[in-house]
Amino acid sequence: MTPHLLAATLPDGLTFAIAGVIALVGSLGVVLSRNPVHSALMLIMSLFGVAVLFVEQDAQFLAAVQVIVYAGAIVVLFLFVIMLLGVDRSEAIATEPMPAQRLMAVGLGILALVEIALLSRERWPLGAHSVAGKARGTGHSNVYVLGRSLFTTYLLPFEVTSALLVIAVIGAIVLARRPRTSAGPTEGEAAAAEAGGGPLVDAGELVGSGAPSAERRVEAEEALARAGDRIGEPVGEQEGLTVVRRPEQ
Amino acid sequence: MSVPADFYLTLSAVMFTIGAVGLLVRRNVLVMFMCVELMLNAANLAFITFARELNDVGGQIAVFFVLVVAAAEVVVGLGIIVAIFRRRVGATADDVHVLKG
Amino acid sequence: MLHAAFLIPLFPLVGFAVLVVGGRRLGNPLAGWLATAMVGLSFVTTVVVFAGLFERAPGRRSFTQTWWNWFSVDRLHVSAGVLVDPLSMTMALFVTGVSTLIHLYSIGYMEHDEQFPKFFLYLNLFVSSMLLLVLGGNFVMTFLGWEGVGVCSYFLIAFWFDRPSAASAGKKAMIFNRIGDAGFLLAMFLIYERTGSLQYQTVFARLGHVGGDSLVAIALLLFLGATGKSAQLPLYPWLADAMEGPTPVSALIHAATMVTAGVYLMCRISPILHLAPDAGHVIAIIGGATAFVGATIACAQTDIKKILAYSTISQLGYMFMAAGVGAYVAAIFLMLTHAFYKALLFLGAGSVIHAMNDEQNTKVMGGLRALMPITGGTFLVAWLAIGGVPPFAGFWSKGDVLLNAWGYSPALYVLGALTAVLTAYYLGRCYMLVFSGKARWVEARATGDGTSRGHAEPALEADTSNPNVPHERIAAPAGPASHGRLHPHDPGWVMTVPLVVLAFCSVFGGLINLPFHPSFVFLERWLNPVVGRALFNPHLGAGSEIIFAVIDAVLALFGVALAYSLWRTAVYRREVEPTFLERAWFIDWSYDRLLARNSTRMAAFTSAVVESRVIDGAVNGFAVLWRRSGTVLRRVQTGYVRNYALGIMAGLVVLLAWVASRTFS
Amino acid sequence: MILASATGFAVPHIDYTAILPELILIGGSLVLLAAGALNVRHLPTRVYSLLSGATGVAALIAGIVLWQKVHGGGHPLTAVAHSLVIDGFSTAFVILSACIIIVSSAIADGYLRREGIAGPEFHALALLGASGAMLMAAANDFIVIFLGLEIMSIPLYVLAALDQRRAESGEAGMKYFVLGAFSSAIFVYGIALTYGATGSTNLAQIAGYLATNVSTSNGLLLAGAGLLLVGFLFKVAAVPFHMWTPDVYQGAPTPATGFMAAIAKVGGFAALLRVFFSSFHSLEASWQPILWVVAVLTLVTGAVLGLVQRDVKRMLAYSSINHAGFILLGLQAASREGMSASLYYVFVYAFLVLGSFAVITVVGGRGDTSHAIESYRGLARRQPLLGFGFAVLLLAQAGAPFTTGFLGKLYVVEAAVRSHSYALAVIAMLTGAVAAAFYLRVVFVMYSLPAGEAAPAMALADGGALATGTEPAAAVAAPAGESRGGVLVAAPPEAPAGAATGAGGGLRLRAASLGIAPSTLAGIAVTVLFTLALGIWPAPLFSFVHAAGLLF
Repeated sequence: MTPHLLAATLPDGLTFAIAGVIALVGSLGVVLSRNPVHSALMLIMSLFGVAVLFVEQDAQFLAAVQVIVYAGAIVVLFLFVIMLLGVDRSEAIATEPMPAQRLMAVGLGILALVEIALLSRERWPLGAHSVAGKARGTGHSNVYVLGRSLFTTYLLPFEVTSALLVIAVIGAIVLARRPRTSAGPTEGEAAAAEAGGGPLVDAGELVGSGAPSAERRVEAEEALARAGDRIGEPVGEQEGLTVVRRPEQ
Repeated sequence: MSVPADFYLTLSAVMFTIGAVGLLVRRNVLVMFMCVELMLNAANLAFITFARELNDVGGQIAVFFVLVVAAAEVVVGLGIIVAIFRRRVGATADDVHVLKG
Repeated sequence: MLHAAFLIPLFPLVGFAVLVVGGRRLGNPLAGWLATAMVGLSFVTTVVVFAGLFERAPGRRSFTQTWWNWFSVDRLHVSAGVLVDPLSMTMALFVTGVSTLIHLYSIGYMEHDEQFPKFFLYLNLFVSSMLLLVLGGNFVMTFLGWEGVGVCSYFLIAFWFDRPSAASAGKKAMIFNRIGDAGFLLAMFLIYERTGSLQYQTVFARLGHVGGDSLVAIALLLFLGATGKSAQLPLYPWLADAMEGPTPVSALIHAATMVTAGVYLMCRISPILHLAPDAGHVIAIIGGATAFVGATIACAQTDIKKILAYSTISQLGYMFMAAGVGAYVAAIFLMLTHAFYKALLFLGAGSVIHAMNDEQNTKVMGGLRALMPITGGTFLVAWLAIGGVPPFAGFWSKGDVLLNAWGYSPALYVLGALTAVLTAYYLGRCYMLVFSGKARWVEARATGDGTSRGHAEPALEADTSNPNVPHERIAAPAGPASHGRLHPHDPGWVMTVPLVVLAFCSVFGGLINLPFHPSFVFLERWLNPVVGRALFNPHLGAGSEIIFAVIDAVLALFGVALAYSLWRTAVYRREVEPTFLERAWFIDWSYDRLLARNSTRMAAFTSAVVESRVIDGAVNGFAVLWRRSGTVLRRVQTGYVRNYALGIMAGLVVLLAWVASRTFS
Repeated sequence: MILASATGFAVPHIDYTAILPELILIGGSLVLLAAGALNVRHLPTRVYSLLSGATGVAALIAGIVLWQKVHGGGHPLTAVAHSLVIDGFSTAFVILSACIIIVSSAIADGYLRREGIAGPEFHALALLGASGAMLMAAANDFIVIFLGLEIMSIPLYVLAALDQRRAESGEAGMKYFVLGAFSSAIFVYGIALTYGATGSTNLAQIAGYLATNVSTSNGLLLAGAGLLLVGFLFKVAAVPFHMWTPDVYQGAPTPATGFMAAIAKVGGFAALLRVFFSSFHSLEASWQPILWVVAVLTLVTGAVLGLVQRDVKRMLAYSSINHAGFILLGLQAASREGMSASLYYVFVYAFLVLGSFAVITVVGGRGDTSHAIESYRGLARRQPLLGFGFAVLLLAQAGAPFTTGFLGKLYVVEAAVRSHSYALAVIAMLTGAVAAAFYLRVVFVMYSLPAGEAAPAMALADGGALATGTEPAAAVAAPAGESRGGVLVAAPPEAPAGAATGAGGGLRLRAASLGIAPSTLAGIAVTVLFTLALGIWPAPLFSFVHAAGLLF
């Protein structure tokens, strides 16, 4: 017999249906929203839907983590970055510079879905039961069971995640640091760079601080030329140019 | 009686595919990255469902680690994105294709 | 005495090591003398070992010396060591002998080169590798030597690497050789797969369990390796370009030793060829065809070294013909005698080039016999020897090959006989143009017409303005005003002694394997323990042998006479120098035309993605084909990250589709 | 302890020697960071490099101790609640990772000083990345593999994007990151499906389950295995999951590229070999044909596209794809010899690629930009030792005899022939020949004259060009960033030829010289010596690899 949604009790079935629809709509929303901010909000919606499904399947702790960590921290980080980069404007997603790409993407997506569904036609879970320990029926809460498992069977992975967090910290420091534009800057230069304001001022700082030399000027011009690739608002451009002209005065 | 696993798993597969297709069709690199999060979520849903079905705590633990990894990945990924795009207008991945051939 | 075998390749290697460390300090000419001494010591050792082997009974003339266990892969145990048997010792003897002479000659020839120690360092390394090749006790050792000589050959072809033509010739040699090497490697894998060993004796002992098809495949793959190394059709064009190297290199590597490695390999695997007659067929036909094509091309070349290069290709074809037929003794016999007279020809050419201030065009030489008596005389001997005029060495060795060819297939004999006539003819033409007639170089220099008409390869024209051409400073500076001061003369003793010794060998070399009576065939009896079982027997009586000898002599004399009558006085005879032959049957040209040009057109068509540099260096079709697919394929690499992700997704879908198809079938 | 007993927790026994190499690397990175944080910009770069190298040495020693331990033991040990398995195989990769860290620290040192990149971050990230590769090699659980994969990959994303002055670096980082995250997501989904099909994420338990339960319809498992394979093949840059490779290799800072190429192959292949040889051994009939096709595509794409590149860095990226194909050859053979061969190849390749990118680092010059093949014109004349070293490394990659590269190719092809994959062996050989063409092109360019130079008399053109790195390199090695960055150049054309022949006399140092830091030179020398010495005398490495394979 094929399993049927109606076979479930009404509250369970209803919860699944509503949360599932929320998760699906959220997922589609992420892909289809023109504005990245909307995408992020849709992602939260989807995550909430999934969190409900977690609760529905006796994973209460993870549902909480999902909401707190994912929706609360990760997506907020996304939103911060969107605001920081100032890319919160709508994107013309109706136009596609590579039409074949979109067509093939959707085609491949459908194919992949069909294949995964086909491959798991029979009852999905097949494996041995409770290999790592029972999740239910132990007489303990979900948090207890998870915590116990983490500190015994999964002790090593748990400890190893610390390395991951160290990496995240270093990565964030390295990447967020303002690039130094010349080899071996003096302390003063570095400090000036650290204190610098808008992005395009970099090019000027090279010239402005320290002794103006021909080599530095060339580098500054190169930096400006590079900056020219990504000219933003005209104000920024003007700012950059005025700073560069300084040593010539 | 609760909802059969098939429904959860089908939902998970659909979300996974939506995420994958989204990564392929969107040009905004932040949205592409959100699509990756969708895919990870789909995997998490599958883990939880299998865990329930097998009455095994291993699947839930796996979700825990996937969450940690996702967090670390997001920090570094957003760092890279900020490093590149803070001097550009927009965050369109298509604009970044100096390297090719 | 046999235990000294390890010293044979060791001496040149020591020379190499010493020159690496202190070559520049030793300087010129001490470095050269050291290198020569090392090869000489190696020669002496070889003689000693040879004598030791000779003392043994014919059935016991095989000795394996294992140095160390080199590596073991599963069942495969490869040891570093040598196999001393009549075949390897014959090769070692002539390799060390000829090498010693050419080393000696080089001391004089390279006298004024700034890279003098480096040259000898490469030469010593070459000799060591070559000895490893011939003495190696298993396929892997032989292959190592095989690659080693290839690398040395490349370094020496491109020795004057600041000339673009030399660098490109080196590259060409490397590419053609790599194709052949792939064949060799595959053959090794197949041999190991089938027999579980790579040790010659073990492999040959286990051949009975190997299927016929596998044997043919092994033999043909090894032959592919040999065609690359020995410049046979269709992988021959590199040898003509290899003449960019210094002349002693041409003499040693591209005439006497390295290029004969392919023939040696064929003789070494004679037990395999014996069981795979189909492969022998192919080898004989390709050998015969190469012999003929090479000889025809040589008839219309004007560059003295190119004539000799195509002659070498042709003679190698002869040897392969013999090996394919199964006449291994004839192949080795021809190889030995050929080494003598071809080295002599090259060294003679070197002396001429030296004397003519780096001029290589025969059309502007002439009249040198009186000025350079020793060179002229020895060159004459070499001509008659290679032409097969009795009683010189070539007469006997070539006769032996032709005799076997007749027994195998009369068609092959006709091809060989035609080639024999052409050989006597084109070297006669060369000799006449260089040594007799008027001294054309005087007037050519006077009119400033140094290089005459339509030369196929401008790169090979004498480039007197290039300061890197050696000997520039010893002769008078180039230019129209200076030709009066060009005084060709015989070189010093270090260069003439090798000429004389080689001339002696060219005259009497035939004595080692005279026909007519079983007691004269020394070489055959000596080699019998190695190749005896596989040897082809043409079943001809002594009477017919004599008839064939007479026919051979007539053919040779006909060629000589033809050359004499046509070229004694004339310089230009368009009718016998068709462009078709001068441009080497347009084979290089068609490689270029058919493959490179098409890709040029395509490059124009896709100019947005393809740069003109894409066809840069597309000297042969192989590279062009790969390149062309590369330029098409690289368009997939668009630089868009979404495209890349699409690639991953497509791979995923295909992979899952395959998995699904397996699950539901 | 009190807490543990009160709650009934039995904390698993932790065998610290088993995880010592990883601990040392992670601890080393923390020490580096602490040193950096406490001495803001006061410590010179070489101190960090030294610390990093010392950490690598310590890890190497720990690895060797571990090797001695497992070498004697009969069956493999598992450590920390069966999360890790300590056997010859994992220990071999631990040792290799430690070697990579040592060499890479030496090479990066010169680069960091030349480019004025202060601070410990480069080394700290490299150390953490290497610890990730070690974890992948030793993992006995998919969760650990996944964590190891991320610990290895995330530092590599950052390293790729490290050079913020070049737009290409950022682009490389972004591409690597987006695609890496995509492949990780696929990988995780693969773990989920495998978990559903077998009930466990533990490799040993999966193997046990598959050995005892013969499922009539194992579609779910196959789908999971397929998705896992995609994740692995992405890491090792196999076609069609390779497309990030050329862009990332080209864009990333050169020493980071070398490190990335070496360590990603190590981690990726270690886990791939273990998972597919142990857990999914019973599915062999399904994955072998897939790997056949992937290997062919990888071999051909790498060779063909490498041929049309003019940027040496990009060319080597394609060459690394071609090498990945060769390594897959051993995996595809699905035999013990195949595994040993792949292991050997990974060892050999790691050193080759480190050395090659070290030379590229040097030639790249300040700003790390001159990577066009024209930059190499005449290199062997200006820098005989460097040119010779690079020639050796390239020839080894082309598979020239007397080098480790030749033996590596020999072993994998031999394994393929043994498993009757003749067509694959032939294709591999052919692509090897094609790839040789582009390696040789670089060698030729190096040994030809610089364009426009009127062929002056060369002072260094004799046997010195063939001397190995052990030769006194005084004239060649000099501190970076200084004008005396020792380059011996030809005497100027107007000088008399004779003046140039005296050692040192009449030589002029070119202003735009390549500075080679001694540490970088030492790194290159180590890789070249490794390549040559073990090419001529391969028995030690081979027996090591063989033992590692047997103890699997």
